[in-house]
Amino acid sequence: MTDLVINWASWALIGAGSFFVLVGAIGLVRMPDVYTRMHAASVMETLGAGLLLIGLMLQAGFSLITLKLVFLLALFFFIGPVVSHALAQAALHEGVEPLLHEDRRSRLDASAVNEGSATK
Amino acid sequence: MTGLSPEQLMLAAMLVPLAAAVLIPLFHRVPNLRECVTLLAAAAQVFIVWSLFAHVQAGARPELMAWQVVPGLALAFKVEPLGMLFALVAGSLWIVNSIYSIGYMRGNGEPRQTTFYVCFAVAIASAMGLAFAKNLFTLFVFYEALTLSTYPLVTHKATPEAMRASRVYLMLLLGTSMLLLLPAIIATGFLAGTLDFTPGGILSGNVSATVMGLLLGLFMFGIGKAALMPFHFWLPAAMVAPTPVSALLHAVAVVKAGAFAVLKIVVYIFGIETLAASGANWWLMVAASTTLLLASAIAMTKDNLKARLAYSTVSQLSYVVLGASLAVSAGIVGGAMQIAMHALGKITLFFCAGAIYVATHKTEISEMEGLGRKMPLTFCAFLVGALSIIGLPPLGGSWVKWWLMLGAFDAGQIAVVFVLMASSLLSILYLLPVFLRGMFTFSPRPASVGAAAPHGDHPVPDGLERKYWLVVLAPCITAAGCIVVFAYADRIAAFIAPIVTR
Amino acid sequence: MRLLSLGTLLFAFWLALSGHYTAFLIGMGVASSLLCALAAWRLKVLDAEGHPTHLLGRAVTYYPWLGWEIVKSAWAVTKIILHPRLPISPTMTVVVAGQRTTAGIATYGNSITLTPGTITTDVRSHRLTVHALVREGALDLEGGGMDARVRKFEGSA
Amino acid sequence: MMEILLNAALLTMLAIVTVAIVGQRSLFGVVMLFSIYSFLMASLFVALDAVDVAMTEAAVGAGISTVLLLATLHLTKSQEYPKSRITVLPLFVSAVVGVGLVVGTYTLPPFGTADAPIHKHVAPHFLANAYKETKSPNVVTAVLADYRGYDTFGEVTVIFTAGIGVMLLLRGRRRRKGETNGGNAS
Amino acid sequence: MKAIELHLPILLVLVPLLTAILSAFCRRGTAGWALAVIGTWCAAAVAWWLLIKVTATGQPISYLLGGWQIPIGIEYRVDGLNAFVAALVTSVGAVLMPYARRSVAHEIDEHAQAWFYSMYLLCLAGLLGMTVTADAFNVFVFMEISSLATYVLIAMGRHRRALLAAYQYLIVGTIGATFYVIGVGFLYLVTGSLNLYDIAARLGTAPPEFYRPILAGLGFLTIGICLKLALFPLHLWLPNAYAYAPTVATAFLAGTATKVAVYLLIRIFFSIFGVAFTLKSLPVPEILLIFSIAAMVLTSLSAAFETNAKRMLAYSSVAQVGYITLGIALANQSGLTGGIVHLFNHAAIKAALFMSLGAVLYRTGAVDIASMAGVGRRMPLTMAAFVVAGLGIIGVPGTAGFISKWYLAFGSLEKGYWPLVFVILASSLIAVVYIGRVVEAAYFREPVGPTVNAREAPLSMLIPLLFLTAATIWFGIDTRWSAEVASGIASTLLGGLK
Amino acid sequence: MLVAATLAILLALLLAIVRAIRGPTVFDRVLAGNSVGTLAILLLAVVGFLNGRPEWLDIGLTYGLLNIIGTLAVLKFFRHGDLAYDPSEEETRP
Amino acid sequence: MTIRDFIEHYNYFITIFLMVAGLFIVIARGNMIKKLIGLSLFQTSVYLLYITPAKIVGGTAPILDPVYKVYSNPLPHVLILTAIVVGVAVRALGLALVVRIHEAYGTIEEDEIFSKDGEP
Amino acid sequence: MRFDLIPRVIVKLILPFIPLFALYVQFHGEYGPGGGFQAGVISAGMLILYAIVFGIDAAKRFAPQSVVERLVPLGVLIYASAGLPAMFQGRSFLDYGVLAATPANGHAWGILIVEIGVLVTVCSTMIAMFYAFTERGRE
Ligand code: NA
Ligand code: NA
Repeated sequence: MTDLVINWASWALIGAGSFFVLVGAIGLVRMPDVYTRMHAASVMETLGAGLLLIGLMLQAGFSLITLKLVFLLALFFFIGPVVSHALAQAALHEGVEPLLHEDRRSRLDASAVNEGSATK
Repeated sequence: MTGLSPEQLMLAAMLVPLAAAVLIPLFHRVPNLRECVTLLAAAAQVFIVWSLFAHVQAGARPELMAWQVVPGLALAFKVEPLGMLFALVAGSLWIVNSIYSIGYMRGNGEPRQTTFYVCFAVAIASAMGLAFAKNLFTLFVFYEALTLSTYPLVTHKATPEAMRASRVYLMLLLGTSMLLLLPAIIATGFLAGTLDFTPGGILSGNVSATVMGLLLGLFMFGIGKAALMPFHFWLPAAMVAPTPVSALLHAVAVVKAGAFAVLKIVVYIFGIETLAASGANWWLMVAASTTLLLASAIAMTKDNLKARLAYSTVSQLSYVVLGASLAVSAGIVGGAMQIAMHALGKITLFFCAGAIYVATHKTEISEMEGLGRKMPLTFCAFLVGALSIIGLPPLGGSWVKWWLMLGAFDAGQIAVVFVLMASSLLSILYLLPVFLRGMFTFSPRPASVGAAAPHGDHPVPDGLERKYWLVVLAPCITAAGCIVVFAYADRIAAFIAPIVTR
Repeated sequence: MRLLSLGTLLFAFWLALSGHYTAFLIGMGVASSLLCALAAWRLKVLDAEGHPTHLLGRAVTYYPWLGWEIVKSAWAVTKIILHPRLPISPTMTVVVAGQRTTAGIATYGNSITLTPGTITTDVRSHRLTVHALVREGALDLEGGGMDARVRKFEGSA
Repeated sequence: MMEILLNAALLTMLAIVTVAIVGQRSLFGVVMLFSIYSFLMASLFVALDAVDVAMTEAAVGAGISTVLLLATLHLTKSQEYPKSRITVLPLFVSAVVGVGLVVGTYTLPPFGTADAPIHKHVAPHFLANAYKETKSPNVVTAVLADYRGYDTFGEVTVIFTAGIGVMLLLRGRRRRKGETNGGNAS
Repeated sequence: MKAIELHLPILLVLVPLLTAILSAFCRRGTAGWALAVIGTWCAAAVAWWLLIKVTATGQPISYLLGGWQIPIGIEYRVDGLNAFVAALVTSVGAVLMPYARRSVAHEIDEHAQAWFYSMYLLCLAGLLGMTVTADAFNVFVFMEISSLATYVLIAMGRHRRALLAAYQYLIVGTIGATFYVIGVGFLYLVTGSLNLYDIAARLGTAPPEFYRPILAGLGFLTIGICLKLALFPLHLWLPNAYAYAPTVATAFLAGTATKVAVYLLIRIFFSIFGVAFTLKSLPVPEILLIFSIAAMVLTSLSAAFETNAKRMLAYSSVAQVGYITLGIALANQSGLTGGIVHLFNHAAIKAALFMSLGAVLYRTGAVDIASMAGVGRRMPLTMAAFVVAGLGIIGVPGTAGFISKWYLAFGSLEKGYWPLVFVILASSLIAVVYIGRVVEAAYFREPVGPTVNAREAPLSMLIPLLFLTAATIWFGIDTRWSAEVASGIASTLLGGLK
Repeated sequence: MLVAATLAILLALLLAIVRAIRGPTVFDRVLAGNSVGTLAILLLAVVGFLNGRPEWLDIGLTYGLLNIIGTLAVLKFFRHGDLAYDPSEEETRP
Repeated sequence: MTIRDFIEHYNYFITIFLMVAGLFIVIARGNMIKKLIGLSLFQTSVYLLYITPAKIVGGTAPILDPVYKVYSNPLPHVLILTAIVVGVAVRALGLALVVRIHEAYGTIEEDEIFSKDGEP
Repeated sequence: MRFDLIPRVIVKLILPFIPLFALYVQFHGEYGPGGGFQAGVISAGMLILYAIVFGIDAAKRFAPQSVVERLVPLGVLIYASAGLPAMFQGRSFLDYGVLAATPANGHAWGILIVEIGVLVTVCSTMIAMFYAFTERGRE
């Protein structure tokens, strides 16, 4: 009975993960600029990958494989944002202007404008 | 005659000049000693070749198997009359030429004399190897060695003109030998299975008449040193070299090596009977006759004395080829005799030309009007040499014409007789004027002795022949030789004849 | 101390990876863990930043919360992506990080980036520049909810 | 069936990426696409049951190559390259090679069959005896380090050669005008 | 002694390899040089030992690496042909080594010298590995060792073009090696084996549907190797590579690298595919013949028009490779003997030529023909060596070059290709032009520039140079270790596969 | 379900490749490349289960680690134009 | 050619396409870095020529496990492992050369370099 | 506050795990995918990552260039050393059978030594190349 539940849950998680992976990839293509695409990609890397891996963990049961999946997940979890951050930072540094609906970077104080790193 | 065996003499004949070539550079800084080495070696050489001659005449046929390079390809030596004759000529004339060279080189203050003597000695050694070659491969090795060792001599002056001439010299000689002679040798080896010089030839029964003709063409034109037209121009081009070199080329070794190779190949590779039977010799006769007449005609147009002599050589060499092409024994004897006779005659002429150049720095015949009265000995020697070449008795050259005529009749080639006569006439026309101009003045202007020469030269001083006695002595010796050999011609003929009459 | 704890952690990692528990391999595991811990020490990464043992306890509560945040925002971004008109309103803003330590600031910045819809683009002193997919996301962050959570995780609140 | 499909899908993507690389003129774009190419290739190797190869390809393609290419891009300060003229010769040569390959491969056994000659000779010995003879269940490791250990020795030597070579080329002092700095070559 | 004899085949490769490794630890150029001398001379001793042993017994020596039986493991198999090539390669290196010290010290920065020697030794080890191995894939590995080392050696030249040449060679060489791998792949796919002799045996029984893969394999192997051996028109990488590489590298590579590639071609044509398959039912020999002739004539002409003496010799090398492949294409006793013996003769001759240019470079700093004016009088022995070796290239009788041409011409006649004789000799004649140009400049022009004060090359350079020059003459007269051995090899190659 | 996951990942891969090809900026390509890496790891994991050999997650971990190094190298490169740039140098500057 | 033939040899066709494309880049492009990448593509695709036939459908990786009976052929894997390493060695050396060429010539375009050196 | 704070903190966190993973790959090469080469690349990757985040000088302090450059040949030497003992016993080069009491054990040891040789050479070569390339730009 528990096996069955776990199995179903696992399939559900894998299915959901696949869905989010696909959504992220669609976003990657649909979004208008690099920054917004990053948000889409992060859907893929966080929720998509996370659910998929958790689903696989349930498949694997309590074994070393599960532990390896955990490591993989941890890797995504720690490194994913670092890469995204570095990417955004580098893009801004290179002068790739984001398409902005609103720029609130100067909201804390006026002097911060010059300090901001968005423009060269 | 000596305690040395024929084999040892033969080895000595090749090694003595080589040893001289090694020793000469050691005395680079002491010219007198250096020339001593040359002269000693040359004197030894004369002794050696005549000693060897004595053995050969007595019937000895010494052999030397030096080395088998690869199966079927050996450096081997054997003395037979034809080679002995060539060795005699080259070995004897070396000393004469050396004496003359010393006078010439010093008289002109030429640079690079050491190189000159070294190359000369190597050339003599190569000529000896060539003369004693037992097979085509050995012949070819020394043929090329001769080309290469004389190349530096031709470039001696190192002027742009000399460079150009030496390029022609090298490319033509190497070119013909590698593109025509070597394929012929390879084909011969392939077809006959051997390269040894064999009495009666090695091709008989192995090849068709067509191939025989083709091979003959490859051989005859491939031996560029025989200067068969159109591969003759290296010879006039090489005239830029100093006169001793010209003498070496025309008389002592180079062209004689070509003529010798022609005879040797016809006699020992083709075999005169085989050649005559195949009929392949016919076109060679035509080619030789053409060269003969055409070169004589060109010689007449040359004002430069050495150029004229050069074309004369081209023409005279064709006598040898013509003799060979007759493919009868008298022709061969005549050709062989021509090697010796022409050598003596032509070396005389060149020595004279060089003497004139050393004494007066004149090269053009038109400049020499009246010079004969300043240098009577020189011009007399010139006359003797010229008459020998023309073929008048009592000079050595006359026998050549005799034997060739005989050969032409034997072969039934009456046309050749007329060619020979025409050529004699032509040679009179281009050689005698030189003497005449020297002795007599034909210029419309009163060009008295001591007056300005036509080209504004300084007046020719007196006592030239005393001052440059070395360069005058040499032609006198050789001119005397021309007369002496007339008496010995029958012995030469007797010596050669056995190779073609078995 | 950190060396030892890192060594132990690494050895645990080894055991988890290995799956072949022969004496040789376990020995190698011990040696390797020690070697790596020493290397880490020589690389000078064994400090509070690089090996934050003290945060371990509070991580148990923080990360599940963050996970739920990720799910919520991911769903929000998904809806936007799949929406035919792609209703985005990209906004850039600056938020103040109230954490004391660099590890805390890094955790905050990372958490912002981890939640789909917002990315930390720059860290200057205690100010984080953030790019948000929609304006609401930026405003949420400006509200400081997550900042407080991270401060609590760090132990400064 | 899934195996074949996966294989075909990855191959197709590889082809797409390759076409993109041919056309790409931004060198960074090329480098990124090349890195993607390596990842796809590595995944394909996994799909083809060549796990060691996959791991190596990933390590090389995604790791070393990218870093070295980037370093080179930086040192040569090049980002874009000019449009090349289209010449017939390269197309012709490539086409000839392609035809040769098609000729060569077309009569080979189809994909995935077990009765190809390579599965009948030599390889069965490895699979049957590797564990017995070398105590290594990973037959690839056994063959690599033992049966064909000499090849691997050569391979290490290749790396060594390349390493010394790169150092010889780059460690020396730069020969440039006005250079006073002797460089840090010892 | 017995213990060493057992390991001769592997020692041949291992000795240079280990000395290369040790040399990489060194920082001093002298230490590197000492190791290079040890490595090369030991390898040469081993190679000659092997050659003598193999020719004495007539049996190939097999060495099973790792003790694994074939075709499971990798085998070294030394027979007359590859022992001959190994002896040739190591001998060139051995003669070059005393010369190398001054030359390398002159051309390579002090800090790089030990690594340079390491590269040289790796190149040597790679070439030897390619030579003695009987494993198709192992050939590739060692091919790459030698190639990578070669690229670096070339790039060490002082002129910036050396870098470009090295890059171009890297591209071409890698394409060649990859083609080779493709070819090996095809053979592997149809036989399941990598051992050359096992492949040869299994090719005989391959089913007919594998005919086309085998054909493709042959094609890719041939093109790949021909890229490496710089067969016209795949030679474009070579002239610059040889012209701008450091002298020692050029002399070594010119003497050895293309030779080993030629060896490989012979091995593949004759030992794997067999005369029956390659040379009778396919127009391979005819195609090879055409390209060989083109190489002999066209690249000789290129050499004749070249102004840089090193480049000139490089073009000449391409032409000479044409002679060797011509011998392969003739595929009869005399022709193959000629090809193999030219492999040997050209190695000695060309190494001597490049070494004499290197000595000139050492003293005057330039080897443009124009700048070599008068050098013959300043460096008489060096240039005398050049002239003699030049005569060898021309193929003047009495030099080693003549022997090769003699056999090749004979082979052509045996095959009935008599016009080929003229082509062979015409190409020699072009050699007269290019050698003559250097000779003219060196002897008959007045010295200019640095030549005016140049002295004769140092003894350490001169002695190896004169030694090789003497070898040029020696092997033109005594052919027991060249033509005789080559002839035996040729009959083995032809005889075993009738 | 694993098959479905595989298909989804393959499709996602295709889309990521499209982005990598279309660019337009370098950063789009970097992003796409990073996504391809992530997807490849997921694919490995899923295929491992599909083929019954999930031990190969080691390969995935390797991919992950190297992907990071590669991507960070690219970004470092863009941020500082130099892989060897040392941040501490920045600090010591006035 | 039937569709079945095509599918059965699909691996080969794509492999050949990749090789040809790589070779084309090497020959046709003048940028030295691009050339090297083309060379790498060419080499990498050759790996497939070996790895593809090693696969047996229904088999698994050649890591022995009592559960499985059919394994893919390990020998090509080993060969290609070596080839990959060789490939990366060549690439590294090539790139080092490109760096030096850039220092010497100021460009890495072959056309420009040839025009600077005044010869093809 | 230093630059690049987020990468620095996170890289510090995961850095020690990378070489451990590499060593895991190294020593489990007989059981799973990977071996000396992959381990070498991964551990070199660690140092490159470190250099990227913390600067090349810090990396060189940890792994001095001269040491790294000497490790390159050392690895090859280690490899060869696994093959030499057999030669002294009259067996072929690289016959590992002599390394232990039973041939199979000997082969296992041989593989281990050989893989270590590969690791050393690969890792040091990659780092040396990285150093060489990066220092070229900084002169
Ligand atoms: Na985010
Ligand atoms: Na492994």
